[in-house]
Amino acid sequence: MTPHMLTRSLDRGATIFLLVVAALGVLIPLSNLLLPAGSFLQVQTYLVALWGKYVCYAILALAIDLIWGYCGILSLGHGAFFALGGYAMGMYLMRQIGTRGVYGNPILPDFMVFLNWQKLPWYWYGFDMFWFAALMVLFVPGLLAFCFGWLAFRSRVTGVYLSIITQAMTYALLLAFFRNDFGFGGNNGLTDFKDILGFNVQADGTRAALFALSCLALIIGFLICRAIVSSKLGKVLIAVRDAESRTRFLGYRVESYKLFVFTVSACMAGVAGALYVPQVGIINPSEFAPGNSIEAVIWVAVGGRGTLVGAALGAVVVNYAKTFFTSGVLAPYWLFMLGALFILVTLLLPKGIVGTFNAWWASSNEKRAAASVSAAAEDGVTEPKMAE
Amino acid sequence: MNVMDTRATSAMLYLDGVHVSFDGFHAINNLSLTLEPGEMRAIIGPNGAGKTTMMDIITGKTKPDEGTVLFDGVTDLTRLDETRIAELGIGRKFQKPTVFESQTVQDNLLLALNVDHSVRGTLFWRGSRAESERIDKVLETIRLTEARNRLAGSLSHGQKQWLEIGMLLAQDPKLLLVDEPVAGMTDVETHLTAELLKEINKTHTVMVVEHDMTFVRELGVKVTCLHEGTVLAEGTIDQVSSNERVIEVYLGR
Amino acid sequence: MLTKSTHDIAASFSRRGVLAATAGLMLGLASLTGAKAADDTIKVGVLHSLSGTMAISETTLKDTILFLIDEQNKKGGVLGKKLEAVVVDPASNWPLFAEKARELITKDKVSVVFGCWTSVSRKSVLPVFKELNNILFYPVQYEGEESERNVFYTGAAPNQQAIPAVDYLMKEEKVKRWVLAGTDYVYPRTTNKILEAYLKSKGVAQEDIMINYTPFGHSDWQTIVADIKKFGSAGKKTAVVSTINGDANVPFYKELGNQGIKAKDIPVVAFSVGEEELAGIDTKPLVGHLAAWNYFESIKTKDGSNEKFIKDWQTYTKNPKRVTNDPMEAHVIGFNMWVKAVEKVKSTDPDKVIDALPGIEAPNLTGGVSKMLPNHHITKPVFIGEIKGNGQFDVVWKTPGLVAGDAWSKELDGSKDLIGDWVGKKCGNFNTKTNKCLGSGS
Amino acid sequence: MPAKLPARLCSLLLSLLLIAFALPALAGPFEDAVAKFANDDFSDTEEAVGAIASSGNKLAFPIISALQDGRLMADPDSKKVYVTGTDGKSIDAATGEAVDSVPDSASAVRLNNRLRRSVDAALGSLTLQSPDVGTRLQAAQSVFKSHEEGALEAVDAALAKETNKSVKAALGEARAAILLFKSDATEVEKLEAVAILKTRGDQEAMALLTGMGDQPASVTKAAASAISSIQSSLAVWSTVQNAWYGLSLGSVLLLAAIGLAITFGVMGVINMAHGEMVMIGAYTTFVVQEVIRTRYPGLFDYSLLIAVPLAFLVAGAIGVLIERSIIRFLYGRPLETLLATWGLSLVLQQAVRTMFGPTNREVGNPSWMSGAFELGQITITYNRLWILSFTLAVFAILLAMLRYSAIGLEMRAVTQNRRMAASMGIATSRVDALTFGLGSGIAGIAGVALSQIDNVSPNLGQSYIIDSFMVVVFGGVGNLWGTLVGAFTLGIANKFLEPVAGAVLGKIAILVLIILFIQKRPRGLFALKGRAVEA
Repeated sequence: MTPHMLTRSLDRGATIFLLVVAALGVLIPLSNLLLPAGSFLQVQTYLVALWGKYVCYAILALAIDLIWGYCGILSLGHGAFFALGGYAMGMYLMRQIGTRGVYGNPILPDFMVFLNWQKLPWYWYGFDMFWFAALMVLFVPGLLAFCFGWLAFRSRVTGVYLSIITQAMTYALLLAFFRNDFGFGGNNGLTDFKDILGFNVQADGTRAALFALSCLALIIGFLICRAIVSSKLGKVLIAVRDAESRTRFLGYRVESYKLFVFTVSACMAGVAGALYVPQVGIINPSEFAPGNSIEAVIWVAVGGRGTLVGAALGAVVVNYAKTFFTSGVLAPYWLFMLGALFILVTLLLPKGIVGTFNAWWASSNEKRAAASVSAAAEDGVTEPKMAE
Repeated sequence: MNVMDTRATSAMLYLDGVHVSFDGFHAINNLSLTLEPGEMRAIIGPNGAGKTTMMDIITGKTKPDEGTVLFDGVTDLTRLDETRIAELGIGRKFQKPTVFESQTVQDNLLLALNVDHSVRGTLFWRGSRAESERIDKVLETIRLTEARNRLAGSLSHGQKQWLEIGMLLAQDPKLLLVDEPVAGMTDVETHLTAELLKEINKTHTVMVVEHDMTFVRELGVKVTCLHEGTVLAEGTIDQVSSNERVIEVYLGR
Repeated sequence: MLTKSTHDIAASFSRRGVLAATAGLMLGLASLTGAKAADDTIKVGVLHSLSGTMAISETTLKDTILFLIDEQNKKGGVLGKKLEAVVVDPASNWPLFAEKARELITKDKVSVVFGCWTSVSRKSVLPVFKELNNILFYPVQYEGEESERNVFYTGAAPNQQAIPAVDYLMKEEKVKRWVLAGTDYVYPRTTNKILEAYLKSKGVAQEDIMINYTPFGHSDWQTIVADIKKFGSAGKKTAVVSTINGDANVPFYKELGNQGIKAKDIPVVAFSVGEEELAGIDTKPLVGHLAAWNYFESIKTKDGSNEKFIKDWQTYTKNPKRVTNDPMEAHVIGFNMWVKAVEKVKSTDPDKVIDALPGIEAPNLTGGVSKMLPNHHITKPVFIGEIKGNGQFDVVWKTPGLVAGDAWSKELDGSKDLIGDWVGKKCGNFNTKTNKCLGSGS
Repeated sequence: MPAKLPARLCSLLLSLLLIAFALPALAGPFEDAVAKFANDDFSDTEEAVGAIASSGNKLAFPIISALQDGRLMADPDSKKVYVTGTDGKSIDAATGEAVDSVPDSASAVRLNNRLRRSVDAALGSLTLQSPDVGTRLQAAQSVFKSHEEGALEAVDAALAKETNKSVKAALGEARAAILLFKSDATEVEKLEAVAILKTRGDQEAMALLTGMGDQPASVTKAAASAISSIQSSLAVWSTVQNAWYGLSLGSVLLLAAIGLAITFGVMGVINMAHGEMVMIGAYTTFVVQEVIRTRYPGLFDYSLLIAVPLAFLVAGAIGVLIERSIIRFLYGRPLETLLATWGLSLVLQQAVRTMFGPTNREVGNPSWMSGAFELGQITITYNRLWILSFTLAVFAILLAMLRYSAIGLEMRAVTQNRRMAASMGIATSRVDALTFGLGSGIAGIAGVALSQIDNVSPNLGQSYIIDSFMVVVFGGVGNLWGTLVGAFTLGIANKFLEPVAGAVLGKIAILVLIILFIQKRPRGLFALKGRAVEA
């Protein structure tokens, strides 16, 4: 990223957002580690893990907002990229278990031992090295997105058709990963991780570090997204979103643009998944479920599509609500609330929280400005009149 | 099929024997048309005559079932897609004004400039003085300098028409296809638009589709009348408007 | 006009939305400090899905625990304190299981958790229970191959369900040819692996075993039922051993009935079909098909304990038709064992309770007494029931005594030398050949 | 099987008379055998059945048929056994004397599968000469299945008297089956038997031939050739069978997708709650059956006929409500519609879960939807056949309605050019509501049919929604015929892939193929072309 791209991408809202995330990323781990347990301001470890999960969801939401909010591509299969990134990380964590598995097999993960697998499948090679796994976290979702996007965008599959086939894609992957023969642990997925880069995944310090890393990833992801959308490429994306064929007639290769953001977005989702897995402790095919991807889209809608900050905020708000409402007496009504949220947001809050706030802010600014220049001439004079 | 001449045609645009049908409906039927470099041509014809479909064919949106479409004498347009055709230098204004409504007037023009259109190029783009000067010039031409920072969606209908023409100018194509530029404009605006097009024609080849006969007359150029996907008459406005068939199917008695 | 008014609503809504969000955040901050653990009650966590796909099975188990707590409190609670249930809804979402488990233990400070149904949900919460050192009672039959210090498995291990069922078919029905049909996930895979090895050890040839897997919620069984029919017409007595999961069973049985596969021709023995699942099917065409469980609602007991339990349960749920089933019984046993262990050590401290549990005995609902074993599994009787026309089972066979649950299957290469022993060896996966505790063991 | 009862009763009484006159009664061992029923032990019961069946006692048939129907009551205390007649009167099984009432301590003698087979075999040889053709045919078939040597005499005797052609053939097959396994049958007899089984040519015949054990060389050879000929004919039939399964699966897909073809295809509304409309239809069926069961049990066979219009109305009304309250605000914003209706689907699912409970609900099959018949070597189940016919009927009616009715005309007008239609005086918003209601109503009807083959649970809809969208997109949006062809193509492709790749891989393969197909033809199999579509 060149410096001018960085400066260009930071407006006031973006800066505030970055500062808040950075502050959380530093303060929460510090409070957890340094303050005595049980003190009023100490953040309990389970909350660190919980918020770490929210931050990963926020990254996923950013990824979705980049393509949906700015380029009009509604992917109902982004959970697939998230899950693939998660699996890549999960495979690394599985290999790290080594002889500490219940069967003590130094190479094979437990689920392979008890299903009588004799040797490690080829696609598990290399995952014992962190750098390789980290590369795969980006590469596998990116490659899938590239191939899928290359086919779909070149044939101009757009709008709801694209949404439906992305759903088919994640559904097919769901079925595939459920299959035990596939070699990813079937329905049980990958779990019982021990350590990451030599640190115990369950230690408070590791959790705090993972949380801080997730915040860092959110910051980087946000900066990348901002850099993209505030460049000229961002204007082209919006042009594609608003009038695709017009953009084409101006000589832009629309499919290349779509492919670019789709792939970037998939890689981001993969990173989110990779950070999510060690914090949650399990990756299983249900992450591929179409419902999950649709839910992720609603986070973006709640926060405000096309605002980036809103997407991240939406992910946190909705997931916080989910945590809150799935406990206690309200538990049976959680689905009612989630469903109602989908409906109300689309009907009453089409711009989402941040979008609406922005619009309100802008209009109140305008009013103030208008009040101060009330005597000025209307600027409609120069406009040609419309013939009806 | 046509046997192609060994020598390339001198025409800017050359259509010969073009057919296209949608589910059995012949939208374009053995259409042949030639546009010389530097020429401005007005296309008239009743609804469903195939005017817009013809533009779709030229710009690559629709592929003809058969026939030849050559650009600049050599390039076979039927094999290319919209982007490639736009890159070759064919610009198009749509029947319904199509601008990027959620972006400013200035950004609309910036997007239209014929500079590097690759993903890389736009990602690492930094504005240059030359570019902003060109945008300023176009803004002046289309009388939208005052509105440069307004969102295109907030413009009036006529302003959007002009902005779209402005985008064509920024694109600086060799051939401009202009579909109903004065629909919904006042008489004054119509007149100004005609002036603008004539100005543009000094440096570009232009094809204008229009219903407004006053406007067509004001352009004062060669007219082609289409009917049921084929050329009904061609000539000056007076020749065409006195043609029996044209009067019967289009102008009315 | 319309757009205008919705716009206004939207605008005002947003302000309220912002307020609500702020309020939510405040609440969140308040919850950061954690709920105060009341000293006058003992908290019991209930971790069963109340929404989503697994709600179909798990809701009943939540009610069961609430019922048991209610009964226990009527008797004066435990250690002079009342029990208090903390119910959460993991919504059939596996990562949410882990999150909720963490919340129950850290925030609500529960002393024990009763929960999970699917293996994956158990696997998902396992690290949490190990890390935070709490107790989970897991009430569902499962694939085995696990023995953890913090988990007590009150459902059947494969040797308490699958193997006796196959023995019954071999002995009573003279079955020679086997279809192992299951949903493609770990429980059927492992069970079928174990059964395959077991059948081969009994001299069944490879070509007399057909293994078939279907996706979750498979609903079109035409081809597979026809295949079974074909496989069954090779001149040898054939039976189907079904590990088909919940939702897919109804269409499977409907197809069987319609294609005219009668139990007397090709019997199907199922390990996941109980009273609750049969409530959704007209069972008349299915009479004679079998299920293997450690409990059936229809079992008559000499001391009337089952009859009384059913009556109390139906009174509690105010539904005279409410059925009971095997995982419910497992919770009853587990709950009573936990109460006894707590009373024995006079503390709810997990470490003490975990050490006290092995050896504890509690009556099961079929007239016997189950015992917690050092491997954290329990002893259970095994029953084979035939489906009756009224959706209940008729017990046609039972094991002479109680069968001890094996954590590690003797039929699998990887685990045949392993045992779980948390009393003597303090190890869940102890290799008897090498005399070593494998893995981390923790 | 209520319809068969009188016939069975009749035959029972008649054969009772026949046997009573033909055979003298024996005492002693028979009574001992009867008493064994009271032991509640399966092997004792089996011995008792064997002894009674071969006793020749006139009570043998009533006892064994009562055992089969669960009407044989045994008192473990007094060791007495009673037969309760279908008319409610009881007799003492050992003596045949009428008794006033069966003591309360008596319970029905229990059976297991092995016993059921012996009972069938015993009843088979006892009813070979029943006056009722159906009973005789059944008897011959159960003898064929059990092929016990003891029955040979009875079969021969019955064969001599038999006049009905199909019963005669069945008896011949039964005889062949017995002879094939009879160790002292001549080679000629056995060869004949093989020939007869070869003509029968089905899986059961093959089962007998493969499982016949050691035989003279010539018989083994003949059997081998018979087996291979049966196998090759069965292979052909299995293709037919797959095609039928494909059609049947296709009809289910079509049924689930037709409603969507209207709301999505015609109106362009992405209704993710479509599956829940199907679910509501299924629950309507459940409620209808529940009312019928408690109030008017006689109407049970008509329950589906009553449920169809009701499901249409209920789902349709909910559809109209949804359109009026949510969807109309979202026209032209398909992606938002998708999200809102997904939310709606969650609400509807949880609402049903709250109202009806999370567990499956029982929806029974009426008698005419149960069972199967054989067509050549394939089994066709009645419920699948009915669903296929029903689907095609719904499709035809819908097509006719859209084409010929006034509302159909209005619907087409509105979807083709809304503004024009409005200016011509069509109340477009009313038409929108009705169209959406129609689509939802049809989904409701689909629910009635699907309740016959699938779970009736809150999750019912979810399992069909993705498949339905695939069908509509594959077939081409806005084209009902496309949906029809799409559904059957996917159904058949799936069923031919399944035996090769397995159910899971088959399904994945279909999804991948659809994704690739959409690349090739972004607007489906039967896409509309031209400028209108783009607008």
